[in-house]
Amino acid sequence: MGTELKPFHVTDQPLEPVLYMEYVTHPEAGAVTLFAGTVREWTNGKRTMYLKYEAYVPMAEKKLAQIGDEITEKWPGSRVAIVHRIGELAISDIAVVIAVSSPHRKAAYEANEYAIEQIKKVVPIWKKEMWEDGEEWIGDQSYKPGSEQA
Amino acid sequence: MGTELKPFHVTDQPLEPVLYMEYVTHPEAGAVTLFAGTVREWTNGKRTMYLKYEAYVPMAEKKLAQIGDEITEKWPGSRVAIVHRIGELAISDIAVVIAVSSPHRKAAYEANEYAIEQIKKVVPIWKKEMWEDGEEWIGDQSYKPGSEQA
Amino acid sequence: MIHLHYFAGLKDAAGKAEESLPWEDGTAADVLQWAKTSYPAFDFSAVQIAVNEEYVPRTEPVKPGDHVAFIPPVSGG
Amino acid sequence: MIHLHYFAGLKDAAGKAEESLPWEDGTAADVLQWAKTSYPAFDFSAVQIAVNEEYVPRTEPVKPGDHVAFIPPVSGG
Repeated sequence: MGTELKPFHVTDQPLEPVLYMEYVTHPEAGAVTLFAGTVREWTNGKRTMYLKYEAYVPMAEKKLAQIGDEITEKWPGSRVAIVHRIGELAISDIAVVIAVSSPHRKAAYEANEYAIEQIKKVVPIWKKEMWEDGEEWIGDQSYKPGSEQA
Repeated sequence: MGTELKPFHVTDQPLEPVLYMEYVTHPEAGAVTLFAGTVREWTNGKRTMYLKYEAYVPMAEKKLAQIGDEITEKWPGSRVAIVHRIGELAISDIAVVIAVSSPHRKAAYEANEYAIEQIKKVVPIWKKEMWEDGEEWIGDQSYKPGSEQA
Repeated sequence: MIHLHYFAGLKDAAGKAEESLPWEDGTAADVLQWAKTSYPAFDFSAVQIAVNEEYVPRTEPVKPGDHVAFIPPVSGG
Repeated sequence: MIHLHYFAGLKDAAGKAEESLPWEDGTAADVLQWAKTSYPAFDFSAVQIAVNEEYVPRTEPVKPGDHVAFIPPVSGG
């Protein structure tokens, strides 16, 4: 390696889940959960060609770290790493990795799911779906180039 | 690689979680959850030196595959791999890996947790804790060498 | 001067990722009003405002040197 | 002949992992009774029985050639 792992990171590089698992593993941990959000080809009958993620990087990393703090407060003894990839992602690429360790498994599952729910609410990252016949920012965004008026 | 991965496997070799993540990842998957059960050093104030796992291997692999079948039936579109290590494990070694992919995340979390609950109920695998001052088969086993009578 | 940051659909609508704006005094609501007027093609109704990388209410004071970001509904994960 | 399999604490109590037993006819309960008598140091009250790698009720017939395993409470994971 050589480089130190950033536990709350937004990066344009491919994600390596095992590094984050290893980061959260320690002698007091009995359970490690890992979530990987991967790019799905078909959604509601529409075929995605690829995705593009964009982030407000410094704020996104700050928010990821805040989620980590919330987790270690809510589930004592847990350790967390959350990393999100941005840029262009192909089908099956990993967009987000959440690794949580905890003395017992229940907390490791709950805390992990809490993290993804919070990411989807508060972390300034946006996804653009690229279809065969167009593209669109996901979320509830109201500016669509195709429907723009003058 | 070279060797084909067995998705429901009991082995005395160290587990490599990333292989199982990759095995369950496919274009229809949007979420992959991975659970790793790791050897914890301290439990209720007692220090574990290492663990020893034993299995009724053919039946254990059959039961793991049955859990996999139950999952793909309960959560359509999911893909599962479950592998358990046996033999002597050191602190922080991974004893079990459960990888589940699913189109959506909720199912991936639920199915993964279902798998570990079932493993702890029906899969013939036993854990022996090795402490500084003794050892004991975990579960509710009633034969303890120290308390044996004649 | 304050520094404005645009993302996703708003970045497309504005045609830029950031810009600076002469500024002496006001609230997040005032900055939002300026953006609405400047980029009428974008519907700001669901947008949140962050000042210096923290979400703030519309009543938050904005001072020269601040970074103000318009945060459309997020869709990470 | 049937093939018996012992694990964990029962393996320790029996001092062996498996053995064969002359057998003509009977149920899982009969095999269990034989084991209880043979290995009185082990408490079988929480043990399940598997015949040919499937859990069975005590009433299950056991035929020559079957593999009968005594399954103490499991603790994998």
